[in-house]
Amino acid sequence: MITLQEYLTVAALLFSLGLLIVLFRNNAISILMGIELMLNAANINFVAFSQSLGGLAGQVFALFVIVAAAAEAAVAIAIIVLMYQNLGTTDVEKAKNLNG
Amino acid sequence: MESLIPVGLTDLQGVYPALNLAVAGIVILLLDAFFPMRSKLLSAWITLIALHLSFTCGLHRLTSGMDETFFHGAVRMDPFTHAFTVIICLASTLAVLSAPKYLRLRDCHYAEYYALILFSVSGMLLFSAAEELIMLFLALETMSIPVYCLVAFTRDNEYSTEASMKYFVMGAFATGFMVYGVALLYGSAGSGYFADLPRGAASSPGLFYSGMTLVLIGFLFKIAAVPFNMWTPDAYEGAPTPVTTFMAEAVKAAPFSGMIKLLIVAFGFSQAVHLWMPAFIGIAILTMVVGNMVALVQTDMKRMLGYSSIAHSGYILVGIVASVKLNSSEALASVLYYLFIYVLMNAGAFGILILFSHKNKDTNAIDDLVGLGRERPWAAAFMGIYTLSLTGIPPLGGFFGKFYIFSYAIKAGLTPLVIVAILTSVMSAFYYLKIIVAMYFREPSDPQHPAAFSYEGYSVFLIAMLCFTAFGVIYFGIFPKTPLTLARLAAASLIPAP
Amino acid sequence: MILLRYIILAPIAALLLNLLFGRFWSKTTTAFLACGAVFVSFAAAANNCVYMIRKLAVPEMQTIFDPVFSWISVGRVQVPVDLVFDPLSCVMCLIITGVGFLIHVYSVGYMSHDPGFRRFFIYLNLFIAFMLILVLADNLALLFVGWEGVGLCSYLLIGFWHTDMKNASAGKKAFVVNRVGDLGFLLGMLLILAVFGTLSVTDLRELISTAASAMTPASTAVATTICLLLFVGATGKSAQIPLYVWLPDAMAGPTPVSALIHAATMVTAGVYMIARLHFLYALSPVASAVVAAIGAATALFAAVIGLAQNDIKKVLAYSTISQLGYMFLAVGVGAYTFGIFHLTTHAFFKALLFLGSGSVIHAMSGEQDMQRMGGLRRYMPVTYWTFLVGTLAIAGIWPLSGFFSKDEILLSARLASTPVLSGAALFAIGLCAAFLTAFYMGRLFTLTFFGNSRASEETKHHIHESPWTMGGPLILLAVLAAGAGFGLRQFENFLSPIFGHPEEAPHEIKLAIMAVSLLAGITGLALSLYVYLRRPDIPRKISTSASLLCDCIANKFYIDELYEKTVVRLVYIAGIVSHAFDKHVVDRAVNWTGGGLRFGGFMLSFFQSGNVGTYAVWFLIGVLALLHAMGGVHPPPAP
Amino acid sequence: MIILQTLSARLPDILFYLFAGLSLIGAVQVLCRRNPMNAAVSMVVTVLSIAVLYILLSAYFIAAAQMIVYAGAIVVLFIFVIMLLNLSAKEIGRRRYTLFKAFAAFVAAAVGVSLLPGVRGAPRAISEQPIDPSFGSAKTVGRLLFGEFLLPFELTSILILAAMVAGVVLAKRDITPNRTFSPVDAILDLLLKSDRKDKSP
Repeated sequence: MITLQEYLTVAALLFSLGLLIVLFRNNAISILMGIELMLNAANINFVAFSQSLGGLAGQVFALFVIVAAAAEAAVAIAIIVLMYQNLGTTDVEKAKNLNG
Repeated sequence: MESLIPVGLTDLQGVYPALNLAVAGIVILLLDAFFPMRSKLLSAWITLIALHLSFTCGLHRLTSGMDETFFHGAVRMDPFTHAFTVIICLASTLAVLSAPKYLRLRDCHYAEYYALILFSVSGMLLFSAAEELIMLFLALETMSIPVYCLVAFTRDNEYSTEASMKYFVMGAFATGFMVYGVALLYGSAGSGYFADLPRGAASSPGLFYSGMTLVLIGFLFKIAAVPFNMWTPDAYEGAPTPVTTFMAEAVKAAPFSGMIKLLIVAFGFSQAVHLWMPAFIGIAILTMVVGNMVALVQTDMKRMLGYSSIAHSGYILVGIVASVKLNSSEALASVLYYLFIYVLMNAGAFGILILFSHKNKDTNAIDDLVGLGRERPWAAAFMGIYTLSLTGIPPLGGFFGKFYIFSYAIKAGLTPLVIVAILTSVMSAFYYLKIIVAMYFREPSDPQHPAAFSYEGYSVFLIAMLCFTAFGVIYFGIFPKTPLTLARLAAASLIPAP
Repeated sequence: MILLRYIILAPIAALLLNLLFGRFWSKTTTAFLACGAVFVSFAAAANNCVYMIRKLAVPEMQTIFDPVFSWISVGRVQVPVDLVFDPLSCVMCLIITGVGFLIHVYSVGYMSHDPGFRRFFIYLNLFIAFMLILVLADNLALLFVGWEGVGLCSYLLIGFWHTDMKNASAGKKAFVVNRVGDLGFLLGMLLILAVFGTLSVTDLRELISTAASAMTPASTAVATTICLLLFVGATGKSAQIPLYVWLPDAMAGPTPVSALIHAATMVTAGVYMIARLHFLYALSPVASAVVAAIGAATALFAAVIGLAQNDIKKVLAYSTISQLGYMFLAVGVGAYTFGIFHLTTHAFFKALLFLGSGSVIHAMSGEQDMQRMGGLRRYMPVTYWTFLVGTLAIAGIWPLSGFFSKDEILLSARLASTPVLSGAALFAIGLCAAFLTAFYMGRLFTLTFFGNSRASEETKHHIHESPWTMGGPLILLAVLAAGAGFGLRQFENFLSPIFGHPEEAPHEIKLAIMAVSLLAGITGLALSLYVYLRRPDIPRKISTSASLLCDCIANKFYIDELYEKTVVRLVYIAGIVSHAFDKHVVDRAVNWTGGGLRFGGFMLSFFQSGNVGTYAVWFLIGVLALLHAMGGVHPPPAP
Repeated sequence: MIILQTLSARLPDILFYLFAGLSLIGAVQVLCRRNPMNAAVSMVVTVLSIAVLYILLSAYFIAAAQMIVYAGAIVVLFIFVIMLLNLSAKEIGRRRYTLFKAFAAFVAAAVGVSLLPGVRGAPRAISEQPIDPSFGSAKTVGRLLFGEFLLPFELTSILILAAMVAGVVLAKRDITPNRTFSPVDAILDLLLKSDRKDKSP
């Protein structure tokens, strides 16, 4: 029997995988993917709660998160392109001129 | 047949300050698309007028004590929100005033700058009005996304690109946590409305407290509390100075509104307070100590002000903790007053940096200011006022801001916290005075060729901004009554008198 | 009625204008603005005074209250900036702005060739503003702001020609001595706050008038402590024993400053403060008696020193100290009205004397030594005649104003009985001081204006009457100094809402004292005229036969040296010790702390590696810590 | 037959485990694949599996949106940029395993574990059948969007507009227009239209 807990566990695992991707990948695009996964994990939570509570608000929330994720991705892609133009790389570890 | 869109004109009027700004932003974009003018001053003026309208609307609503909800309770326009409307619009106005000449010097004076600022500010205003989690989240995104772009606005500057990248990565990372927290809170309470959240603690405390923590982390990131502060100095240093001004004030002040509201309305019941308050006290201490300590070794003023802004977040956190502990609107009012003064003095300090920025180079290093007192006594005097106020020297505004916050914190029995705050304040005097020493007492390393201070960043807008901030820091320090009265009015709507 | 804040705002506005735009306009405009602003204040104060006199019959209209704003309010501690205009502050206001205006006009002439012209007027206006804050303040905290403010202006103006090392150190001396006094004042204020919970004079008066019936010995002791602490502040500001030493040195400043600050207004702040808090002093007979005794002692002591000074301004400075002693004597024996009346008349004649001396110094090309003057009567008729009025007034010759005020003080002293000194003793001291005053003033006058000129030819060549900007104020002040005495009864009536009517003395005693004090004045003057005109050998003889005494007097009883030897030496030793401590312990500690902090900052800044991946890790550590701290991992049970 | 019956009865469970597993495998692939293109394709797998999970939760509209927006737009955008910038595996760089990375992994795992107790506290079961057949349909969600959540919905328009402007400003090489508009010229044109026309050759 699949309960809410299974869904939440999957979400938590996905979220942790997202975290790991952000931490381990140096590539800005991959980091972005990690962040998208984190948002997706949150969305699974929203939809699962929506179903279990019997209210649709959670689904609407999920929809808004998808929209926000899309907006973030658009800006992120622009920043990555700019970074490639200015710094010649998309490796975030190579961009550390600002420090201290 | 039920009406599909059961909202009326009153709802739109209710969110007028934000709506007005968004419309102005669209107008700017359209104007620029169809009538592209060489000078972008028209856009600047439209921005200023729109901000002014929202400002006056907020002020008027604040004095008239309007307190209503709109859009099915998604937003609540209460005096607390109005106060933040006023502070945010003021801060943004100051940032916009400082922008045109600097952007022209950097060859990136585009109308989009103003549109983005306006979108961001409209997000902030809705953010401070939000009564519901998803509204809060979307407003936060609307506020942040334009800023990611603004940081990289000088597009061929690698520092600014790097700053933007770091700010974005960390910002999106924090957003991920916050959304996850929102999901958990929604799951525990079954609703996104702040007022409904406490019942989540009863039904499923596990979800609730995890959610509370993650949502608060989102806020702590935005206000740059340690250890979520790492992006601040880098982003502040790399961003174009007017954008730094915007970030250090508006983008800094706005998150406090949502955080305070959430802390009091949703997490204000005693069980939750017992959990988050010690954590906040710890964070406040860390923030003050780390912010001030690292600022000591900085040589770049923008970076130093970045760390100092971290430290100031710590002081404000002290005020928030004190006001929740005392459950006193007066204490909360002192937080609002502090934010107001902070906006003024910080904007001024950045304004001076903009005033002396050159065509291809900023004047950011403290060493660049050597001899300013002799060469440009007025600018040096203004800078002196801002720095002294940031240090907290009476009778300037910064002193009273700290004084009020600390005295309420003592009243709340947070004496150890206040001791740390005062000690770190003293520490801060070292690096603020470094600026004054550089301006007045240090001899240029090469006496034959003292630094030439040309007002390349001069513009009427900027001068107006500097005069206003300097005047404000002095005037509202000596006569704190008006802002304090308004702040009390605002705070009383969140913490009703017992 | 004009709102009180405008009385203060006028000079502030003028000084701001001069400060900001002064370089763009001429000296004339600067002077016009500065003088005009003080005149505006004067007119406003006078207008309010007239308004108040009209309403005097209605008790609650006797004060004008102007709550400007609430400055600090944290919980119970409220420091509102409230201004209050009652007969007492009215008198003070009129003196400050009236005499201040005349001195401003005088300074236009006196300072006309000074490169620091604009700066001078900015300081003067600032001084007037602070002085007005001091007298108009309803709150002791605000009064203290004015108190410190006038002090600040005083140091700035003493050291006005700060290229001169001596002047700068005179400013420093005034600063240091006043710190001692201010410490007392501050302690007194804090004690008041602790005991009464308020610093508002109005509230204090109400509190005390309701509580006066329930005085216990303990509360009397508290009142005495408060009063004595405040009096320490007053001795500092008003140059009384033992803190008088700074005033003679303060004469290093420009003469109009000496007239305005060190004769007419600032130095009377102590007297004003005691009069303002008279209800408090009324609770403590001991404190009042101490005030009277110190006042009387200072009056005599300073007069004696004044006998042997040769610097014209130094004589006047000691005379000021002595006259201030009279005022303290008066307020000490409870004759507040007469104390304030003497303050008023003294403001007139002493300002007149100082300005006259300034006129003389101006004419003598900066010469201040009386032994190089003489015979100026012929060259400077206006100065001569006005100076004569001033001298007669201070000597207490009927019908000039000094006679009335001094006579009333002596009378009150005679009738008083205090726990420290009997009324008769106080009276005797006062009378002696009066005689000496007449004598040294006669000496000063004779040496300056009569006889033959002892100046060098070159100086003599330059002697000229002063311009009208200097002469005009002299004449006006002379008229005031001459005629003010006749306003005594009206003055009494005017101040009666605050101090009540003084009781009538028996007629015969009154007459007797009048006669005695007049006699003292006349004999003093006559003796000095005789000695210094006809028998100039007598002083020389005395100084040879009683050289020890004369040296003593001429060297101000070696008080400065005594202080030098004891206090200053002690402070010096303490300074050496603390310097060593500072250098070896504190400095090192500070350096280490500073270094430690910087090192800490340096280390912490390593965390800011610039690598966004590391930032994320620190972020996660924060998340982890908060999840544990805020109950995400171990949630508390549902309520 | 029995097996089939059991299977059909347990179908939602099986589907859940299948697609939950797929989504996690996809995520692990994103983490481990060095070639960004492979990572992006794995991302598509994850995103689509999540969409199926949504369908299992009877969130049909969200599932559709997830497919269209994520698989259809966002990931395509990623792939587009990867190709545009021509990011090769070399460009992505070697992975450096340092002590700090191990520490980071530990912290991330700890955070993930710390999030689990909350899950255990969630008591409610997923309802087997939706109460209302229209639950999660475009119509019901749309009603909410235009009713209770109208303001957030409108706010997303500003959000997307801002993101669009931001993207254009940052990524477009030259955003200054070739011809600029001058109000003075425009007014002159209006006033002197005939003259100018006459003068023009």
